[in-house]
Amino acid sequence: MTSDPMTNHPMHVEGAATPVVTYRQALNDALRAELTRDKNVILLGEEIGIFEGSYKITAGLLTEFGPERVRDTPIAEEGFVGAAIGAAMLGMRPVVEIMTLNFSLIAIDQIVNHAAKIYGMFGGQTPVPMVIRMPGGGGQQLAATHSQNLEVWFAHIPGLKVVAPATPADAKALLLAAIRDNDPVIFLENLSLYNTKGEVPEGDLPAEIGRAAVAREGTDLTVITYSRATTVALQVARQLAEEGISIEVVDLRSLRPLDRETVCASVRKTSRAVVLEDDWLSYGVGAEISATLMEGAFDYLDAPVRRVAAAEVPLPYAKPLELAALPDANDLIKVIRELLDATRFTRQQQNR
Amino acid sequence: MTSDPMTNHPMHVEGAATPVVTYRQALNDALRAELTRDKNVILLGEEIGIFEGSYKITAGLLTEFGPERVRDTPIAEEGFVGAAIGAAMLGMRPVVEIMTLNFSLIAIDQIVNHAAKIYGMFGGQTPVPMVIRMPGGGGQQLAATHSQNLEVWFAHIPGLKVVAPATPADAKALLLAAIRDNDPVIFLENLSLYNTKGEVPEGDLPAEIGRAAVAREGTDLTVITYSRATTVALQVARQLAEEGISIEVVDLRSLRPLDRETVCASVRKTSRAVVLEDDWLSYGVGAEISATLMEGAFDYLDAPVRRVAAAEVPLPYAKPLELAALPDANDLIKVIRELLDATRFTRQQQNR
Amino acid sequence: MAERRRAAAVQVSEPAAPTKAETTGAFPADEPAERLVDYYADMVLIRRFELSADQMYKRAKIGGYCHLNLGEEATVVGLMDALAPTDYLFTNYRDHGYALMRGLEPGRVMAELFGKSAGVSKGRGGSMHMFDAGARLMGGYGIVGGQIPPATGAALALTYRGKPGPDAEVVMCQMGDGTTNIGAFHESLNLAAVWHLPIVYVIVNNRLGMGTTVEAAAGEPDLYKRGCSYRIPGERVDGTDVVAVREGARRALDRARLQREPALLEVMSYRLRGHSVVDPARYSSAADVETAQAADPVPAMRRRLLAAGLLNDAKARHIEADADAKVAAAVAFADASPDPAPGRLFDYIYATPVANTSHSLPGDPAVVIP
Amino acid sequence: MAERRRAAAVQVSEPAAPTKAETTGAFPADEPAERLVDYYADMVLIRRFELSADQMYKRAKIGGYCHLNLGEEATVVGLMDALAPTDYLFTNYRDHGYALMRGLEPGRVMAELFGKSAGVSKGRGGSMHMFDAGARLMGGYGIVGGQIPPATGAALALTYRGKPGPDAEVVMCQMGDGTTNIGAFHESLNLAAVWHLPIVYVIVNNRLGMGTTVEAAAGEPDLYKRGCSYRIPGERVDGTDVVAVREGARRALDRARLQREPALLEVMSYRLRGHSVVDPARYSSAADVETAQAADPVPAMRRRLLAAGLLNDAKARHIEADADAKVAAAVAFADASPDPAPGRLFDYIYATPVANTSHSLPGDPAVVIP
Ligand SMILES: Cc1ncc(C[n+]2csc(CCOP(=O)(O)OP(=O)(O)O)c2C)c(N)n1
Ligand SMILES: Cc1ncc(C[n+]2csc(CCOP(=O)(O)OP(=O)(O)O)c2C)c(N)n1
Ligand SMILES: [Mg+2]
Ligand SMILES: [Mg+2]
Repeated sequence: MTSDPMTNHPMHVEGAATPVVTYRQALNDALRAELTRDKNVILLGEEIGIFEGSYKITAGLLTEFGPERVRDTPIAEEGFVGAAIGAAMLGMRPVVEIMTLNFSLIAIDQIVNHAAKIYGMFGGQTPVPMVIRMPGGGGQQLAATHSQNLEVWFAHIPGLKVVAPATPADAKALLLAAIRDNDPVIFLENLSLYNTKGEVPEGDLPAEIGRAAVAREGTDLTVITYSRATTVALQVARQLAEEGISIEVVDLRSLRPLDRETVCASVRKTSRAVVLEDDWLSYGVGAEISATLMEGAFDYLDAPVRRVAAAEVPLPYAKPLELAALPDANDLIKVIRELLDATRFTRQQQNR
Repeated sequence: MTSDPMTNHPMHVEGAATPVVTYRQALNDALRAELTRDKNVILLGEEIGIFEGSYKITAGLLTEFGPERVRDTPIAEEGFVGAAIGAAMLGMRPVVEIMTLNFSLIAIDQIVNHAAKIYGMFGGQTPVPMVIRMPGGGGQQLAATHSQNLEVWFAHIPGLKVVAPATPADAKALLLAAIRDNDPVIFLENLSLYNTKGEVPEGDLPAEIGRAAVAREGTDLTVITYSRATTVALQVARQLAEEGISIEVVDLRSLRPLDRETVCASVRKTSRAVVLEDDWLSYGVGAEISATLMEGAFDYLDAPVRRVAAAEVPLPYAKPLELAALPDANDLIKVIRELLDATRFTRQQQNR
Repeated sequence: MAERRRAAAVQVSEPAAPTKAETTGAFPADEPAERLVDYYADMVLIRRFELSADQMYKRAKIGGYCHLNLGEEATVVGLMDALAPTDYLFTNYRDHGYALMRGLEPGRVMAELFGKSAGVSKGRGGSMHMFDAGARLMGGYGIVGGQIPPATGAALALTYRGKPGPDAEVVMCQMGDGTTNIGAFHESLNLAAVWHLPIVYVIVNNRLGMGTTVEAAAGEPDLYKRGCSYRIPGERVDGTDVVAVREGARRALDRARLQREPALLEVMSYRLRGHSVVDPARYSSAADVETAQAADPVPAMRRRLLAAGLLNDAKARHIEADADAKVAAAVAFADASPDPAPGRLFDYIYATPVANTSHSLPGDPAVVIP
Repeated sequence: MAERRRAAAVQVSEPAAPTKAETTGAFPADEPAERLVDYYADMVLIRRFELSADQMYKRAKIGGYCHLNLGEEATVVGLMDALAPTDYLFTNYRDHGYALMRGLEPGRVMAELFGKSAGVSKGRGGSMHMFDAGARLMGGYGIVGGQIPPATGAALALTYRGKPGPDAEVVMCQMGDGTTNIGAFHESLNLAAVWHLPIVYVIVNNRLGMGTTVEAAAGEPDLYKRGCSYRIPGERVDGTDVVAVREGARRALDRARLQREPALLEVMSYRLRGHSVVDPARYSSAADVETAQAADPVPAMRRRLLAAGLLNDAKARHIEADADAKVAAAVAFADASPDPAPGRLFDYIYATPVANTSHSLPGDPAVVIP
C-alpha cells in the first residue's frame, strides 16, 4: 500500500499484502515505533504503565521501554498535561494519554491557555511539540460525565492542531505525524473504535495533518463526517449502493486545520450534503461544516445541508435513552432519504 | 418603559422618564436588588469585596450586605465555582463572579461535568440555581490568554443556559432572570461594554431567557449578533441608514437556548444575512447561526450568509496586531457592501 | 483571626498500625451486642449486594463502569453509622454501599444499576451516580475529586442556617486515596479552612487508585497528614474495624458540629477485587491479594462476634440468608421494573423550563418554523 | 522508596522575623564589597525601570495589564544572582525585574511593553509575557498558577539529561503568595515530589494577592510550610535583604542540584504600590502603607552600604544616574522601534506549517476555493 496523493488515503498496490490490525493495535504500533525512533519521545498518563492503559493502548510498552519512557502519573490531569508542556519546551516530545476526553476539562487551562498560546504569545521562540491522546464518545452507558464529544472545543482554538482518525490506518499514520509535529496536537480517539479492524500499511508513513480524505467516492450525495461516525457513514453508503444510491463519504480526519476545500469540492460535485457527527447538534462540528458549505457550495446545493447529531441532553445511563439520544445508521439513512426526496432524486439504473 | 411582547425589547411608554445608566451600574443595581429580595442570594468571587471587583461591578455591596453575603474567595476558581454548586444544591442562590472568562477554564470541569449535569444525571432530584458572571472579550491589549471569547464552549453544553446581554437594560433584566432561574446560568459580560450607557427601566422586570430580540428593524439585510458586537452592528445600521440601506439587527441575547425562530424569521424577510461575532471564525457562534439559516431560510437567501469574526490567532498584545485581528465596524460594512453588491441590491429612495 | 488559627496547631493522631489481634479481638465493653450484630448484618448486606452486582454485570443486566465496595464493608458501615440522618453525604463513584446504608431500598439501588426508571436516579445515573434527596445522599460522582468542591459548598450553605452544636447539620465528603493528588482536593480543603466549614473529608485508603499505589502517587503517603497545608487536623483509623471507623468518624464529625471546623479522616481499607468489575487486577501480586484477603472485614467480624459469644452460627447463617433474600428481592424488583421510555429523553433538561429548548432527536431538523 | 521518603521528614526553617536592625545592619563579613554595590545598582535599575514603566503606562505608551516589582527589588536581585545561567526560570506576570536580571537588554524589555517587534517576545506578549530562550527565561505567565505545571515539566525534562551535581541544570519557578491556593500548585508540587525533580518553587510573599491578605486566603498562612503535603522542605527568608534571599535561594537550588529533589522557598517581601499600575490600592490602610514603605529595600540598601562604608554619596548618585540613563535609553530604543506590521499577524501560528491553516482576516470569506 502507498498513499494516494489526491485523497491522502492508503491505496492498494498490486502484490503487497497489507496486515489487518485493530485501531488499538495501530496506535500501540505507532507509539512503539516512535519510542524506538526518538529517545525524546516519552509517554505520560494515568495507568499507562503497570495497568497497561485503561483501554490497553499502551500494553507492553512499560516492559519494553521502562518507567522513565512510559511514566505513570498520579491523578492530576492539570499537573501532568502542564508538565508535558514544560518538558516539550525543553526539547522532549511527550505523548500524553488522558484516560477519557471528559477528564481533559481538568487540564484545559493548560491545553488552551498554555500549550496553544506559548508558541505565538512568546513570538515564536519556543515550539511545544506534544501530543494529547484521548478517547471520547458515548454509547458505552458511561452516563453524562463520561460520554462526551467535545472535539469542537479544541477545534475552535488557534494554536492547536486537532485530528480525529476513523480507521486503523489513519490512527497510525496520524499518530506518527502528530508526534513529529512541533505543535501541540490533540489526538482524538473514540471508545467504540478501539476494536475495529482495517488494513494498516507497514512502514513509516506519517499522514499529512490538515487534510480530509474522500473515504468513498460517490455522485449523489456527500456525507461529511469524522472519527467513529465515518464507519457508520461508510456502512450506510455500502448499504444504499445496493439501492443504486451513490454516496460520497468525506472523512475530515483533521478538525483543525479544517480542509474546507475537500468538503466543498465534494459537495459541488454531488449537490447534496449531510453531516454525521457524534457531538451535540448546537454549536457542534456540523455547524461549521454547514456554514462552510453555505460559503463554498451555496450555488451548487439542491437543498439545505442536513445535520445528524446527538440529542442535546446530558447522556443518560439507561440503554434505551442512550440509544435514543445518539445518532446511528438509521438516523442517517432517514435523513439521506428525506434529502433525496426533497430534491426529487431518481435512482440510477443498477446491476443487482 | 415596558417590554414589547414581540421583540422582548424594552419599549418606550409615553410620559415615563427612563434613567440612563452604564452597563456596569445596571449589573450592580440588579445584584443589589436580588441581594435585598432574597436572603439566599450570595455573591462569591475573587476580590469582589474589599477590592470591589476587578471591574468594580460589585462596588459598595460588601459594605451594604456584609462579608457573608458578599464573599471574597482565595484564587481557586475550581474550588469556589464548585462550592457554589454545592451551596445551590442546598437551596442557596449563589452568583459567582469569575474575574474574566479566561479563568473559567480552571473551573470548567465543575461547570460542565457538574453544574450542567447534576439536575439531569440524578433524575431531576436537585436543581442547581446558580449564576456565573464573567466578562470576555479582546481589544484591551491583554494578550492571548486574557482576551478570549469562548462563549461557544458553554453554548454547546446541554444543561447550561447561556446569556450574553448587549445593553444595560438587558444586563439588568437578564441578570434578574438568571438569579431567579433554577438552572446554572452562564452570564457573559464583555470588558468593553461596562462603560456603555443606555436606558434601563426601573423596577422589577426580569427578561425571558431563551429569546432573541430584534434590536433594530430593517428590510434589506439582517445582522445577527450578540454582546459587544451588537453595539457595533447598531452603529453600522444607523450609519448605513443614511445611505438608504435598511439593516435589521437581531441580538441573540441567549446563546443557549438559541432562538432560531427569530433569527430565521428575520432573514426570511430580508433575504440577506451577516453574522458579526467577536470570537474566532472556525466553530464559532456564527457557524451555528449560518447552519441554522441553511436549515431555516435556505430558500429565502439571495446569497450565502457571511461571517465576520476574529482572525484565528492567539491574540497579540501589540495594538496594530490586535486591531488587525478583531472585527470592527469597517469589516462589517465591507462585508455588508459585498453582500449587497453580490445580490444586485439597489438602494431605496431616501429622505436626506 | 490569623492568630487564632496559628494557635490551633494541627493535631494528627497516628494510631499504632492495626494488628490482627485487634481486628479479631474483643469489642469495647460498652458496645451493645445488638448493635454489633446489626453491623454484621449491614456488612453482609453490602457484601451480598456487591457480589450480586458483579454477577448481574456479567449477565449484562448492568452496563458502563461498575465499582464495588468489596473489602470496604466495615468502612462504609462505620462511616454511615456515625453520620446523622440530618447530615449530607457526597461520595465518589464507588457508592453502592453508601446508598444502602443511607437507607435506600436495595431494590431501587439495583434498579439504578439496571438503568430502570424506578432506580434512585431514575436510571439516568447508573452505578456511579446514586442520589437521594430525602436521604441527603447528594450523589456519587464519577470525575475523580469532582465531589469535593460541591461538598464543600454544601457545608458553606449550612453556615447560613443553624448554629454549631450537637445537633448541627454537617457534611461528609468521601473520596479515595488517589483523589488526594488532584487540584480540587487542595482548593476545597483550603476553602473549608479559611471559611471554617462544618465538613469531614473522608479518605478511604484502599491503597490503590486503579493500579497505582499510594506511595507512587502521593508525596506524603500518610494521607491523614495532608490537611497540614490548611491546618486541618487528621486522623487515621483501621477501616476493617467497624467500631474504630465509627469512633474516628464521630470525633471528626463532632469537630465539624461543635466547632464548625473541617476535619480529615483516613480510613485504611482494602479492595478485594479489581478497580471495577472488568478489571482482573493482574498488577496485584499474590502477596497483595493474600494481605487483602486476610484483612477481609466480613468474615473477621463474624469470627469476632462468634468469639465474643454475641452471635452463634445459626444466627449468623440466618443473617446471611436474610441478606441473600433482600438482594434476590432487589434483583427481582429491578428486573420487573420498566425501562425508561425513550419519549422521556427530554425530561430533566432544565429545572426552570425556557423557550426554544431543543428537543430534537438525531436527524430531526434543527429548525422547526411554523 | 516509600521508606526512603518516609525517613526524610520535612525540614522547615523558620527564621526569627527580620528586624529593622538586621536589614539596616552590617553585611556578612565575607561578602565582597563590589558585589554588594552591584546588587545596589541592580536594585536601582529595576526601581527606575519600573517607575518609568508606570509613567509610560500613564502616557499610554504601554497598554493592557502592567504589574511592577516595586518593593520586590531585593527579592528579584537575590533570587536571580543565585540562579546560574544554565538554570531555567519560569515566573508569573510580575516579571520585568526578572527579565532585566536575566541579562535581557532593558531596551528590548521596554520595547515589549511598548508592543514593538524589537521586544523580547516580539510585542506579542506584553508586560506579563517576557520570554528569552537564550537567557533560559521560559516566560512570564498571566494565568495565576499557570506557570507551575510547565516549570515542573521542564524539571522533568532535565532528568533525561545530565546528572545531579554542582553543575546540574535546575528550574526555578516563581509565584505569588495568593497562587499557593490554586490546584495547579498542589498537583505540581506533588509531581515534583514523587518524581524527584530538580526544581525550586519560590513564593514571593508580598502579603497580598490583589487586595486579599495571605491570612484571608491560605489555611496555612506560613507558606513555606505548605510543602508539607508532599514532604518538600521549605524555608522562609527576608525578601528585603538581598543577601538573605540569595543564600536561601542557593540552599534550595543546591538541594535541587545535588540531590535532585524539589524545595520550597518563601521570600517575605512588600508591594509598594497597587496590584497593577491602575490599582490605587484604596483597600490598604495607612499603617500598611507605612510598614511597606519603611521596609523599602532600595533606600535600605543604600543606607546599609553607606553605613558600612562600601559606598559614598557620590558613587551612589552615579549609580542612580547610570540607571536613569539606561532606562532613558531603553525608552528611546522602544520608542524608536517599529510597530509590528499588521501583515505579520499570522506569523507564529504553528511551528510546523500544515495545509489549510486559516489566514482569514475579519470579514474575509472563510472558504477560498480556486
Ligand atoms: C479526573 C479523573 N481522572 C481520571 C479518572 C479515571 N479514574 C476513575 S477511578 C480512578 C482511580 C481513583 O482512585 P482512588 O481515589 O484511590 O479511589 P478508589 O477507586 O480506589 O476508590 C481513576 C484514575 C476519573 N474518573 N476522573
Ligand atoms: C486563574 C486566575 N485567576 C485570577 C486571576 C486574576 N489575578 C491576577 S493576579 C492575581 C493575584 C495574584 O496574587 P499573588 O499570587 O499573591 O501574586 P502578586 O500579584 O502579589 O505578585 C489575580 C487574582 C488570574 N490572572 N488567573
Ligand atoms: Mg483507592
Ligand atoms: Mg502577592
